[in-house]
Amino acid sequence: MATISDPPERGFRLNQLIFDTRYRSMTIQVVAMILIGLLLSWLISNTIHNLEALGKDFDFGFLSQPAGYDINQQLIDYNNQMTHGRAALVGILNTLLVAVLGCALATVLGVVAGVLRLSNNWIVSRLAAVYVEGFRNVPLLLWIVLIFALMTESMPSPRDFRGEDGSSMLLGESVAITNRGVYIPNVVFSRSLGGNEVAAPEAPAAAAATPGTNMAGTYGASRIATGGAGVQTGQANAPDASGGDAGGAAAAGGEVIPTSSGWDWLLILAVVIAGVFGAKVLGKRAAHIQEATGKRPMTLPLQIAAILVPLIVVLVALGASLDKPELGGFNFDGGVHLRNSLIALWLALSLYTGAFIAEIVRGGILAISKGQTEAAYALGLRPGTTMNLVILPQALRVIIPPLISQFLNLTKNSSLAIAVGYMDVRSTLGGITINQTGRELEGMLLLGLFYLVLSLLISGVMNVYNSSVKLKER
Amino acid sequence: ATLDDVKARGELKCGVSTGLAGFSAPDANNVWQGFDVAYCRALAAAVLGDPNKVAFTQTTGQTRFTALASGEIDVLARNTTWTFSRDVDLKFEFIGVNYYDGQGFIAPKSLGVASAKELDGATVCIQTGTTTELNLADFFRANNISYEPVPIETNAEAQQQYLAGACDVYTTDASGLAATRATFENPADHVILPEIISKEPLGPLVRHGDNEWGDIARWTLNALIAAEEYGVTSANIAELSSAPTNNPEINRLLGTEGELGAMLGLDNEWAKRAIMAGGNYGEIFEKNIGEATPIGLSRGLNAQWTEGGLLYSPPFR
Amino acid sequence: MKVSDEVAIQITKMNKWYGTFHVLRDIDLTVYRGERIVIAGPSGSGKSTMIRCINRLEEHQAGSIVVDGIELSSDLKNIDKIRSEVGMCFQHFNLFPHLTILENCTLAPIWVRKIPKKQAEETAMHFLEKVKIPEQAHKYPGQLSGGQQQRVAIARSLCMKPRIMLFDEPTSALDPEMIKEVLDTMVELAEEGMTMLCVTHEMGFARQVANRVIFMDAGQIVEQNEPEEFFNNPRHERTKLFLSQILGH
Amino acid sequence: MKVSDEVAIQITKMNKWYGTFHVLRDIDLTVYRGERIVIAGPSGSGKSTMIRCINRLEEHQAGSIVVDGIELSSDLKNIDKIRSEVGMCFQHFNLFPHLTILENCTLAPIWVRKIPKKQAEETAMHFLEKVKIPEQAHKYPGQLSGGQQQRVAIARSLCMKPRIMLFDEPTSALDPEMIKEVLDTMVELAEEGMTMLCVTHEMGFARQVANRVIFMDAGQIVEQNEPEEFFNNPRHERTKLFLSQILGH
Amino acid sequence: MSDTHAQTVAFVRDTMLDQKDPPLNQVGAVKWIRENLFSGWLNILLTLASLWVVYAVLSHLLPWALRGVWDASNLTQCREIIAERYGAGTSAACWAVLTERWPQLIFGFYPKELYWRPILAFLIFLAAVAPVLFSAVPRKMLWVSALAPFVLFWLIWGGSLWGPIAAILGFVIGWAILTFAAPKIGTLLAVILAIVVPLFYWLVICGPLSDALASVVPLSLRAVATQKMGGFLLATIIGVSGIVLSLPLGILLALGRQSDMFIINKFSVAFIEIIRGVPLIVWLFTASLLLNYFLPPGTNFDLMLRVIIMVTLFSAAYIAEVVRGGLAALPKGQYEAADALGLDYWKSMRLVILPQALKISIPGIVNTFIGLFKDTTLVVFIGLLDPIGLSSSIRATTDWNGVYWELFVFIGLCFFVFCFSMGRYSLFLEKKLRREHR
Ligand SMILES: Nc1ncnc2c1ncn2[C@@H]1O[C@H](COP(=O)(O)OP(=O)(O)OP(=O)(O)O)[C@@H](O)[C@H]1O
Ligand SMILES: Nc1ncnc2c1ncn2[C@@H]1O[C@H](COP(=O)(O)OP(=O)(O)OP(=O)(O)O)[C@@H](O)[C@H]1O
Ligand SMILES: [Mg+2]
Ligand SMILES: [Mg+2]
Repeated sequence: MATISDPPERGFRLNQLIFDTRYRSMTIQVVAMILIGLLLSWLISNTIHNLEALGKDFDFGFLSQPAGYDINQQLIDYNNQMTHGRAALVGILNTLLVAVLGCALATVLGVVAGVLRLSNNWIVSRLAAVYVEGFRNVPLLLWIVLIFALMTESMPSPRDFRGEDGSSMLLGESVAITNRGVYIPNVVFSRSLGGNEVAAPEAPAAAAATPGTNMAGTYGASRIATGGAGVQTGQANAPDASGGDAGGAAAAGGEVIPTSSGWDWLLILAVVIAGVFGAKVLGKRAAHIQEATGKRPMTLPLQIAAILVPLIVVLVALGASLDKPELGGFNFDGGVHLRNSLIALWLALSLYTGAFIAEIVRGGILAISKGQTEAAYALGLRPGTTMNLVILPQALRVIIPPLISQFLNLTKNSSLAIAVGYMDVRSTLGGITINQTGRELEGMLLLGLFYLVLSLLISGVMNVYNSSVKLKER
Repeated sequence: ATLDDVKARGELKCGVSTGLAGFSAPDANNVWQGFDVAYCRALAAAVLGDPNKVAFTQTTGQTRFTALASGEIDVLARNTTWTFSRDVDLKFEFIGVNYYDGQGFIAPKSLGVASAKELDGATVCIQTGTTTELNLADFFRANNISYEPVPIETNAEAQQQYLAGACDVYTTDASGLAATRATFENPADHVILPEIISKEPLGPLVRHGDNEWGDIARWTLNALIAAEEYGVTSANIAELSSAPTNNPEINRLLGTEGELGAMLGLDNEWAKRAIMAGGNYGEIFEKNIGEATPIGLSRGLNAQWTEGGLLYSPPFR
Repeated sequence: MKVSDEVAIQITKMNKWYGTFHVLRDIDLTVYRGERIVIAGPSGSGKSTMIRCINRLEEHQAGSIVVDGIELSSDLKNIDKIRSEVGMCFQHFNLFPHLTILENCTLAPIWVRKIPKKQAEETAMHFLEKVKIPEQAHKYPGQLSGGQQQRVAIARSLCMKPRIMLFDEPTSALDPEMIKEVLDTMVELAEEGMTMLCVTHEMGFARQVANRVIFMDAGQIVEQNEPEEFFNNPRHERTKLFLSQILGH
Repeated sequence: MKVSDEVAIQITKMNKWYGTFHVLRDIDLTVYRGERIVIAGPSGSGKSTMIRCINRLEEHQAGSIVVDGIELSSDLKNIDKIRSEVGMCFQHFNLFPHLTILENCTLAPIWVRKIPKKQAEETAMHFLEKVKIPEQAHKYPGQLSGGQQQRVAIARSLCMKPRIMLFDEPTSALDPEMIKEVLDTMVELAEEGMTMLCVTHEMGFARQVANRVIFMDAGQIVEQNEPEEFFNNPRHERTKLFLSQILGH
Repeated sequence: MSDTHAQTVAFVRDTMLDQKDPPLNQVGAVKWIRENLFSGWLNILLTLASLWVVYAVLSHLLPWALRGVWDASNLTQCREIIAERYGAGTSAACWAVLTERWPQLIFGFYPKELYWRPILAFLIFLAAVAPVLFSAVPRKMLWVSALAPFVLFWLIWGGSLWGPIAAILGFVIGWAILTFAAPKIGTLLAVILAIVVPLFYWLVICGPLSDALASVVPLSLRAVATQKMGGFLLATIIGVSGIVLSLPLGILLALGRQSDMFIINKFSVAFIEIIRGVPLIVWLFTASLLLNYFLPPGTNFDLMLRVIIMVTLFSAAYIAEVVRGGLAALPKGQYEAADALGLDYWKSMRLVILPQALKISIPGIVNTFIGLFKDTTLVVFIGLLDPIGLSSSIRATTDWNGVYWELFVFIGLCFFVFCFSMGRYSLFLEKKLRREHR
């Protein structure tokens, strides 16, 4: 045997910093750290100097100053005497609203278009392809502007509904599609949990004169817009509508003015959730029965009933009625007003994102090999069952991650609200507020943080999903 | 200093709006035209001797102040309202008023509205990022009536919304209203409501702190106004400046007497060149937005003080 | 290995086109219950297509196919009935990757045969034992080797208790060691008297278990015979050529 | 085939963990220059890992590996030196698909050894001739068969003129006909006296060229011996079991 | 053979059957229509609905577009012509706005007599991307691709030729350090030097050098200011420079994200996630409102340059993800083989890994480019006149106030043609790669 020369233990040498794998990465990282630190401190010191030169400071105090501007669509109470912070919050909620609505509609559109594109009906699949390619290859901004213009140009304006030969409302005089948006009926309750005002019999007109006042619930869908009078001026304060005991006022005689408050909607939401839960239980029970006997009982009607019946009961108990929009002074009063800006943005975002989702859906279904379908058919499974039990569970794994990142894109793209004057967070916090206060640095920082947090949340959800459905492999 | 930069560059960088009929818009030959544009040309002529040595930068309501603050432009000649906070808090210097304006409303005749106070519940189109929306809020609050604001990014779009009936009234500066109405197919179907709900002195502005440059910008504007007052026009300016006249103000203005130009750091013919660039204030007005143009604005408040208006240039002395 | 007189599959003058391409030409074939038929032939000769016509994965355009007394037409009920009588194993197994082995095996019995889950699982475990992988029942297909997967695929078909089994090159996607596992399973099936149609190039298997070998070429049945005769004494030119190639190496 | 007294590789008490899993346990191994060692053992026994430690594709955590007198430590210079002394062939060849065969072979000599391109190409052609595929020099790897690719991989290693060659199952991804081509090349190499460590299950090869067979199990060297003795007279229980399986079929 | 049925056995075909034509109802238009349009009631319903949709859209669109007026000098005149030709109240397009303004929509305010420069630049650009996109083009053309950015810059902005040449010199210096100094001082040091020295050169020496050269041999084109660029020219400039500039940064970020060095990895991840998590429009506002805060007091460069910087950072994050995908798609064996041959990290990246990873990434990069190109329309919000911005400006003139659809249709079509063909190309490439990979 030859000698095994243990290499002499030498002390630490400087060149080990570069040539020794153990220290090398340390060295590189420290250098990188220093460089990054230098860069950051350079940027920050520049900023400090520049701010100094401009005589500005870095201060978020502006958020508590009165905003002074109005926002037409508010999900929470807001008027121009409230703070910039509050305005930002209104904007955030508006962003979230259009994002959620957009994601929902885009999914529907995308799934439908994706499936239609796979249809063996030539003309249908061609049409779906035209839709997909058309929307994917033209800038979103152009679509938003186009749809907005299309809606204002081709829909009748509210004044056209006046008179005999004017436009007429749809669905039994309850829905009006105008170039200011769509007015749909609002649900109001004569035994509202938030309490009802009682119109003194001698002055029914007084209540009607301030249509916005009695609808100033603390929250709820009715606040997407209130009738014709979207913006309450500062003095016309809404009476505080909270307090459960106010319901007793209904008994006080006189005509009860139906209204809705956040509590009503909370209750309804709770009932619906309970109903869905119940339907799920029914489904589980059916599965148990099937396991035990092999026969699966019909559950669909029962499930529908489980959701609908309690809902109807609650609606009746609350004395629900439809508050139909009616042509008032300049606009329709009552009902819910979905503004053009919201609709155009919503439609454009959904159509655009839907086109991408359609491709994802198509890809997801195509990714499931034909062999899977054939195997299922060969086992005697029906096409419907095959879809539910074999194709969809597999396709969803492929579809959902890119789907969620499309949701992310949609949410980010909602910042194009600027094109139609939809008051999202970029228009309030990142637009008018910055413009009125000159706080670009602070405003943009907050705005960026908001979007960042939002997208990190969404991608967090995606990661959890991904790891939960990973296919087991060797 | 800005003056040195401009001279070294050989070009004036002037911020204008992205497009407002009569005030600034590019024509088919890529040349910017308009009332605001004319001021920039006059300034360029005064400083650089050539009215065409201007680079126009388009700014939006959102970006205009930063563009000026960051030095991206030397002067902002986009119809910008002179307000306390803009002057003091945002650190700019308004160098004068080139157009006295006020916010008004336009409404279709068919609406049957005679006063803005009858607008309770109306839908109002506004341009965002301007003082307009604050004025509007104040007005409706003061009158205790409600409205539905429809914020729009550009004037062209707001106009289209209004025409299509997506809003009942459109509010912006009265000058803009007139300009807008002028381009309608049937201008007569629309009325401009009598209420002017705000004071909107529009004027060019420069950065705080560079007083020499501010002076040049201010006195170029004043020169245009004074020229009209003294009857100096682009037609007679050659003659008037060829030899001293017997009006010493004109002489000082046109540099045939005194050393006003040198005090500004320019030569003595600066004002002459500025006036020759597009004519005096009155000529610029008539050419771009006056009654003979499709915009059809009357002088109104913007007449010379001698004719009952507010234009009043300090003396050249 | 007994063959009854009962007819399991009766194919008469069956023709099929892909577009204008005539894949199957005047196929006539009678399969008796308990027969084990091996189908051989060069690539593209229409073997897979014929087999797939039998459980209507492909539609034939002329002639008739009668399986177990039921004629295959576009009547959905007939198709369902036939598909639950006829099991099929594919070259690429086509297990459902999102379900465990056991779930793969119980899916069809539960949803098609409407058998209680417990009972379905017992049956499944029975057949999994038969193919010798009961211990894998709770794994996912991705975790098994190819041979194991193919055996699961066979067990999955058997769980429907089919009266006829179709195999389309069940071993050709497998590594050599695994082929044996699968063939063993099939031999066992054959010994139990299952009616089997098997497309395969495993001539050893054909000799051992088939009682008839069918040779196809260009969409036609060119020759059929008992295995011994077929291999030792091929009559048609095409058959001779094919056999010389196949057995050559 | 001569073996010198000079030590080529000296492994002492080498240990390696993957996370908490102890893959290699107290490996002691001395390889002399010119030795041809075959490493066998069941799957997962750590054969690949050991070989990969020798040229530092994996890091060991305890003990020492001295190659050609240079200790493998975290010193980059040593690692570079050792890697250019030790050639390695992988199971999946790992040729660079975007480069031609010739470029594959000249890449490392040019960029690591800093040899002029012309000279590198000559060397490369020399070795390509040795593995009998000079005519493929300007093709891309994708255009060659598996056996040819593996021979290119061997030539590529040889172009660096390594003093030691490591092979990790060089034939297990190949079709039977191609295995022979590659083994022939390796035999030739062995005859020239190259120091070789080869993980393989080709026992014929082991008998023919190895002068030592090492049997590993569970991360340890269980037995080592001359091939004749090893095959005919295995001593350890594990070895017997393994040999019976491997030679069994 | 007791178990075999005598009658079934021993069939031998004597005459081979010929290929026959399928029954009539199985071929041709009849079958096609039956199968593709009218199989089953659902299909019939769908067909009818689709036909109705097609009819509804076309019956509105076609007359409007086809009756359009192509020659008029303003909207009023155009409306008069329409009323005259088709009667009052007919809706028809006023394409005349395009006849008059299309050069503006395409080139912005670029001087008319210099249109040849952007056009030539575009052709050179096509020639430069050809070798990257099509493997059939000779590799030598890659030199064109390498030089193209400088030539394009010079052609479009004009000015002295020495500027770009001096800039190229910086790259040459970097390359020289890498090749000649690396053997002597080690790769790591060489890489650092190759970054630092050219940077120093560009910041300090480059400007005076090119000035000096220009004063000796003045070679220059008429300079065109950035404010003059608009329309599709602007969109293309921003899109192309965004992608081209972001490639190196994106690759570095991708490598950083793959690195197992904690700080570098986390920094890359943070950068990528922050950039991708915030909408482009917010970044654009940052470029227009804030970038000056971050730079030394007094620095001030024009908006378009700032936008390009922001867009570059933005697309770098996306490119990084695309390239990371390409890196991940490479089998581990490639890394190991490179290591085993003794190539160090940078060499194995440059010679083995990146050439393959980038090739796989090209479709993704093309898709990123399409997205970016579409997103350039957002610059309208910070006052740059992209096609949409220009359409607003055009509508602000008294002549064309009120013209709407015509401009959008034109802009939309241009975008569609461009993006659609790029999209098809990337699809084709993906398919080809998939074929080659098998
Ligand atoms: N969906 C299809 N459309 C058109 N032609 C097809 C289709 N499927 C198969 N073919 C053609 O029909 C012929 C018969 O195919 P089939 O798969 O039945 O052959 P095979 O005998 O099973 O061959 P192999 O041994 O390769 O599996 C082939 O020529 C094939 O190309
Ligand atoms: N990167 C890794 N991380 C964790 N464990 C690993 C890793 N690589 C290998 N192993 C484990 O280390 C053990 C030894 O692996 P190795 O590849 O060395 O086995 P082998 O003897 O080469 O087997 P085979 O004959 O299958 O190639 C195995 O149990 C394997 O699962
Ligand atoms: Mg087949
Ligand atoms: Mg191994």
